[in-house]
Amino acid sequence: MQKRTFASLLVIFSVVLILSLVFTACGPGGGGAKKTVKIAWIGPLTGGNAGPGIGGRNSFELAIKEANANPNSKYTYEAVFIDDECKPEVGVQAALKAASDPEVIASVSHYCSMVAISTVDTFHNNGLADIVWGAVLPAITYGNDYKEVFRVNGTMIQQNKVHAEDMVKWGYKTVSIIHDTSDYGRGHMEYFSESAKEVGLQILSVQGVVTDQQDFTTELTKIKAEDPDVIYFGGLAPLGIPLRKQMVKLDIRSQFDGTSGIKNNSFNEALGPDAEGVISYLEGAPLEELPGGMKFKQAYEAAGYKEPPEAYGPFAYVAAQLAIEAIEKVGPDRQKVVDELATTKGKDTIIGEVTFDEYGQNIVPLVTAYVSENGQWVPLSQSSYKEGGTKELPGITFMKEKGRR
Amino acid sequence: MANNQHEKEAFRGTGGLLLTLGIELVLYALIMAIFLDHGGTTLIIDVILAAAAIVYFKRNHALADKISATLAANRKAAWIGVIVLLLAVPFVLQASAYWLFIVITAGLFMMACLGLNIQLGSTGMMNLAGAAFQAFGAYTAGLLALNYGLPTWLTLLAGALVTGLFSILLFIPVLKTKGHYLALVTIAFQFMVVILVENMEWTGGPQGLKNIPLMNFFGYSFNEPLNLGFITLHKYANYYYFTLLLLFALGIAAHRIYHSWVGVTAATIRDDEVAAQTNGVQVNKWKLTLFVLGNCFIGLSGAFYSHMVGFISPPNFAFDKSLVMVSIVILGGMDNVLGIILGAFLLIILPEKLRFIQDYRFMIYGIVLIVMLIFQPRGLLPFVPRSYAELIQRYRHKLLQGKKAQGGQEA
Amino acid sequence: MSVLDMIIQQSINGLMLGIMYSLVAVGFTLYFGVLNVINFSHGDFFMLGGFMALILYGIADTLGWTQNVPLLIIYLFLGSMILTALIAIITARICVKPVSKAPMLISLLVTLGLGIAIREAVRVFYPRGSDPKGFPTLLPQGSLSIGNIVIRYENVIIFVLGVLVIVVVNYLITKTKMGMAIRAVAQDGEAAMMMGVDLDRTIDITFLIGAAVAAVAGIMNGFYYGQIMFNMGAMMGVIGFSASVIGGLGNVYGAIVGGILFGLLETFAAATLPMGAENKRVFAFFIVILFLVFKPTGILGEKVYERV
Amino acid sequence: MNNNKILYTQDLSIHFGGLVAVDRVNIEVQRNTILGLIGPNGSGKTTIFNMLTGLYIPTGGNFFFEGESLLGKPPYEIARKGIARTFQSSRLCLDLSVLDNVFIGMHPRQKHWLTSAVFRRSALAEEVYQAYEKAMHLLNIFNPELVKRSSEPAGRLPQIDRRRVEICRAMAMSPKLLLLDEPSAGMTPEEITELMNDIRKVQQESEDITIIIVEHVMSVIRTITDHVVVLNFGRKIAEGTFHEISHNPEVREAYLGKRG
Amino acid sequence: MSDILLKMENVTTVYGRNEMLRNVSLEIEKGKITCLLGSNGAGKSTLIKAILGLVKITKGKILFDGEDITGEKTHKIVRRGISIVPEGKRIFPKMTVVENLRMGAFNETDPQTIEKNMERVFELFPRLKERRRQIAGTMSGGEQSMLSIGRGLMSSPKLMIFDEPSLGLAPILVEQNFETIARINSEGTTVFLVEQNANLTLEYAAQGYVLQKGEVIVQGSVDVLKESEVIKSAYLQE
Repeated sequence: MQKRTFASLLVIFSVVLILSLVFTACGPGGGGAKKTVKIAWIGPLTGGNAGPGIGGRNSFELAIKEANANPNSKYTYEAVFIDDECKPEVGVQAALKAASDPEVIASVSHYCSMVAISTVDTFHNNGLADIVWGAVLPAITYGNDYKEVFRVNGTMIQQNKVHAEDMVKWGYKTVSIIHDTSDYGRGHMEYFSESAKEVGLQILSVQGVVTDQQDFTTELTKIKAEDPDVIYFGGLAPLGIPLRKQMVKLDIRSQFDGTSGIKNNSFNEALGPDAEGVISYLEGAPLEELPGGMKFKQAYEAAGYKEPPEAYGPFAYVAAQLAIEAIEKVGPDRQKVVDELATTKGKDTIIGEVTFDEYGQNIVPLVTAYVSENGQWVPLSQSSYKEGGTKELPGITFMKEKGRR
Repeated sequence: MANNQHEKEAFRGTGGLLLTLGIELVLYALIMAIFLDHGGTTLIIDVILAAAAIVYFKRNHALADKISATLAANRKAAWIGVIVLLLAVPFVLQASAYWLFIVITAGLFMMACLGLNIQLGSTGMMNLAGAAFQAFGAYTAGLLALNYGLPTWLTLLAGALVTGLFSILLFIPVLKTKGHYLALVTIAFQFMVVILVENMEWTGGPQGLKNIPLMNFFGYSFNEPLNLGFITLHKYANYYYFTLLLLFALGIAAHRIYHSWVGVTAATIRDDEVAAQTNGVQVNKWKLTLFVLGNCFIGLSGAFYSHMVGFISPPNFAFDKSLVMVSIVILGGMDNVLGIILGAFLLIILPEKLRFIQDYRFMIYGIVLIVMLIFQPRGLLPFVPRSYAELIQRYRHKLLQGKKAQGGQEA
Repeated sequence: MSVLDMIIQQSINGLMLGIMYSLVAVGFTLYFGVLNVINFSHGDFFMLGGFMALILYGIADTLGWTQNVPLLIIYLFLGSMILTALIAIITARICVKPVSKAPMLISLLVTLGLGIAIREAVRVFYPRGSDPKGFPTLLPQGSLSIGNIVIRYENVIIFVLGVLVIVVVNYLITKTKMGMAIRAVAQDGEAAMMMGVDLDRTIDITFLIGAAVAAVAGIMNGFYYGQIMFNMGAMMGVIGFSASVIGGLGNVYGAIVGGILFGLLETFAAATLPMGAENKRVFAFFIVILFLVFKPTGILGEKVYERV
Repeated sequence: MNNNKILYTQDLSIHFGGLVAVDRVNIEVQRNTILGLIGPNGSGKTTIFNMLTGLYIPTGGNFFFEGESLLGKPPYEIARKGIARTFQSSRLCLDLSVLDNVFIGMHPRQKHWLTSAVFRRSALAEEVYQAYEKAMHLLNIFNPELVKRSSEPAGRLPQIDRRRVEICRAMAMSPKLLLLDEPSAGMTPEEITELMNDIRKVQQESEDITIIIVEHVMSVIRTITDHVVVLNFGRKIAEGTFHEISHNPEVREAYLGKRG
Repeated sequence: MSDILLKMENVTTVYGRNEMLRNVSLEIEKGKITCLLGSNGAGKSTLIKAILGLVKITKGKILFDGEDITGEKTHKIVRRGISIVPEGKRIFPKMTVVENLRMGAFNETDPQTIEKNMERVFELFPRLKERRRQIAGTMSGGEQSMLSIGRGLMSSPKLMIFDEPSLGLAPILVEQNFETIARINSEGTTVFLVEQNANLTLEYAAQGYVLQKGEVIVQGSVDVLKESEVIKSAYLQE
């Protein structure tokens, strides 16, 4: 009995040993015609931000597929998708997962600012290039001088500067601000307030709301009494939708301006006609205006993705392209890829020219205003709402009625 | 007396020793293979093996008893084996810092849950604000290190103590409410803390605290790879060993508290407050003491986290984390130190491995929670009655030695 | 706007919020009375009610049944109430009842787990479930003004409907035989069984009523805010439970009082306190804790002597 | 004579809402005696126990233990003064071992707490050893079988043994006054006799212990009590030796039954 | 045989780890008062619960009116014509007197029968009629006891079980209760009287059983019981 137990134990033990050896052997190395290189994508695939997350993932995957389809590419690329759930703690794990896989040469990561800011250390410590594709908090690039961290999209600073300047251009004088209390909303509120003061806009009130709030009638009732020209909302669509809806219901006819967080399809879908005339700002040029933009749109549709790419999909696409180009050029070596990416200057992409400054931040030449027209986000300059266009922004009408303009 | 019985049934001598170490080694290999395997094959194999083992041992009690007797008989060797194997983890996971990090995270959950267990398992006080108390520890450590540059050992200590202090905020509700009401109090507190932390300036608001100094003990920085001369381990090995050390210390402390008058008193309060009172137990004093003590553990884990990752923010301490902590305690087995460790392993490490089912993960988590609680409401390792054999043996031993010494002098 | 106008207008806002909290709180109160269980998944049935209505609306839309709006609204309400209640009864039989006798910790965790499972199931199985979903606008949108105060027809309808639902529930509970059985089980389950009450059926009916009322709140929520989301039930559950405790667990009218009080608390905290908007929940929860400590029986609850 | 009174009450009363549960009851208990407290269900016997142990605060009157008023003192303090009790429906912690249940009775005398538990194990070990010996001794008196089963959860014991353990728990406190609330419920006459003998043995062993016992079984009251107090509707209706009260017409009317 | 209304055959029940009843056999004759004596915790309440299907029966069976009711659900058993006046009254404290009585006739669908039964109860206890709108929890113990008995009568039962009707009542009220029980019995309802108070019970009952630690130790007619040593030593004094 004892002997048999030992024999079987021995067998099990050796089997396990062999198995684990096999697993470790499966690590780096391997051969083949084309070497496989992994690029990680990190973003929210579950939770409330999964919508834009999935759009980003699809766009990223599209870039990888295109590179693999290109006979000239030196390597076969493999996409590694990791969910960060838009939670910092999970994000750190995700970044670490990417970083600790030696085959991963670059990472295109994070939609949520909170997550992106929490992982920069991880990428820095592991010498892995991190190209941010969606998070807009300035500190992600400017908060440190980690050479591994890049960002293709713009920051809140740029977005809000342009936004405030535009408001003056439209002739608005007073603003009431509502923002969510997340880093995204609060950050936007802060940078907008700063820019607004610079250009001489009067801020009537600032109100924060928690991210799972549904009812804004209290805040809006207060705002109604203030009677502002514009209501500025810093936050994402899940809050923006009910906020806009209730604004309409309370018959507040001030202009409604949002940040990039509401520029997605669900905003228009959920609001229907109530979305008409809402403005939001997004870094980069509108897809349609760029040479590759339409091509991307078509390719995306051709690839058969059910979900739309959303606002930041093109950025994920470009980030992937940059990573692939760098790898093609210097080979699958993390350090070299980081150095190579740092030299990116004036590269033509579907989001416009990409130039990284010394912090790895893309100095986006352009911030575009969009307006919701007939259930679509249309660049303001191409819409009927443009200056001298056929339609008039609700805020302008409102001001005229009030005799403020 | 009890020990003699064990020895009779156990495999004896070298055979027993080898069996003990063999079992440990096989289990260890099976677990480590889960980490090293990129896919989920090992996990599936392990689950099948575990299920088979459970079925087999349920039918074959004799062998199970014999094996556990063998383990008991070779306790010292078994512990040495466990320690050696645990020390070897960073070597095995050298290629995968990610899994090392996950293991450390699970370790921190164990730490927090040891504390939560003192409240929930031992004393029966519901605490669904575990994450909020972790936030106290994390922010205390972070703010002290950032603003005053205090050394790590001090901030860790402060994190634990300040959390304990702040838990006194809740002392009236904890003493005056029970059951569902206490649950609601702690849930409300949890939400209040997170909202406040998010809205206050000096906590960094929603952007949290960045660049918290990583651990550094008297000049030894944990941020450098661990160089052992013959091999260089990932920097997380530093954290791993430190977690291990803390866990051992706290685990032993928790175990000792359990096996003492304090444990008996807590259990009596949990099972019947009235009976406790009429037997002279100052229920309020003990509830408060144990509530504070438990929160110190939780705070320490928070402080540790902030020094390991260097970044903390309000979402780190959301309600669902409190929920996970409570699930670990209940699923693992209330009032059972080993149960906590098993629970943390199952609820932290396995879901990480289940990432390949992405979308369905949380749904399955919910369903598993329900199924386990309905079929195994006392947890995987239900608590076992205290045994005083060890303490009594210890005293007898001391008496014996005293007599010998006397005898020696006389002669 | 004068201060008085502001107070009135904000009270209206608080009432709207409060009536929805009340409807959710009714369920907590009923379940606690009958099964002695706090069902933390109840908030998710509120969410489920909204989604069921959305699905039914989708069906109606494809079939072209959208002309007759009043009929459509009735169809949405009834359909969603039935479907939601059905799911509630099934889950209650599988998960809640088996643990109703277990320690409170277990039932708490099981219902929390059930909530997670429901929430995630909606997110995963509903097409693009993680996005906020727009809700059709079917209620009349006009408003009437009294001085500076604007009262929307929609508000009136929702408020009246909410109060009506609670009155009906109260009627069912106090005046019908079925309600008598529910009350009897709540007061002394075993004695009720001895009188010939079918316990299982009574529990089913309790869940039916609770979930149907939550579904009404979910649909009203959709109409009022124009959007529903898979995770809107989680917070609603906590608030609903808080409201039922403030009002007095086990008392249907207490649920109204508690819900409206909670709604007004939030509204006035946001409107009057400095930094109120972002911290209003802190304030509201603080009041809840005070209640739990100093008057755990709630406003309308009765004092109970503990037998030693 | 006066200093021989270990406990006396002065117009002890309590009402719940409108219900007067105990109405101006005066009881005197002599040191080292056994007092029987009898009366119909709901006549206030257990309520008096609850007041004497601090679980209920009397709404009127006062009570003195060893000459000191304990009115309004919390239960733990009263326990520490030396009043121990058992409960009508036994209140053992059924998940805990028999030993743990007895140990909690020694709670007020234990000295080694948190720091000893973690850092000074040998000091604790000595205390545990002594407690263990004492517990085993007590268990052995009531049922030698219990010594063997001392590490089993109390919930696994039969009802009668649970009662015994509960009495052991109370005795572990080395109380001066022991309140027994229907210790014989659910037992056969033989078992009751046995239990009473055990209780008497305990009483003889410790030099200073007074017992108040609530009982329905008259044979018990007859054999072991020195003095009996009869309650009805929260009022004391008679007192005296068992012989005296058993011939009291009012008592027979209210409790024993006039025909019996 | 046909005059046996309820019959228990070797019934064993388990609660938790303990056997509460062991091989209990018992017969209740139609039209008579059968009593069950036993001390606190002897298993009397469990026995009633077993009849009503409130505890699980692991062995043996129960026949009512010749039909097997073992394992049937409580509400179905009750519908067969068993009603109970539970220990400690267990009225519904937040309901009015009338509502409580209606609960007693929960399975009665005919409003006229309900009306008739209520009249009968009010005739039996005029006190209840005076207080018909009062919330039951606010009544005195004696009145609650009347209500509990009245509630039991509402379903026009074949068998009425009284679980310790003397509990916590003043002696006069106890005797009144027993008189009422005798009257109910004389009007044709079979009574199963479960009591601790042996003195009084044996005066009213025709036959009986003594339960101890879950087992029947003595059974037979009242005369047999009165002579039994067990009862003499433990339950009857002097």
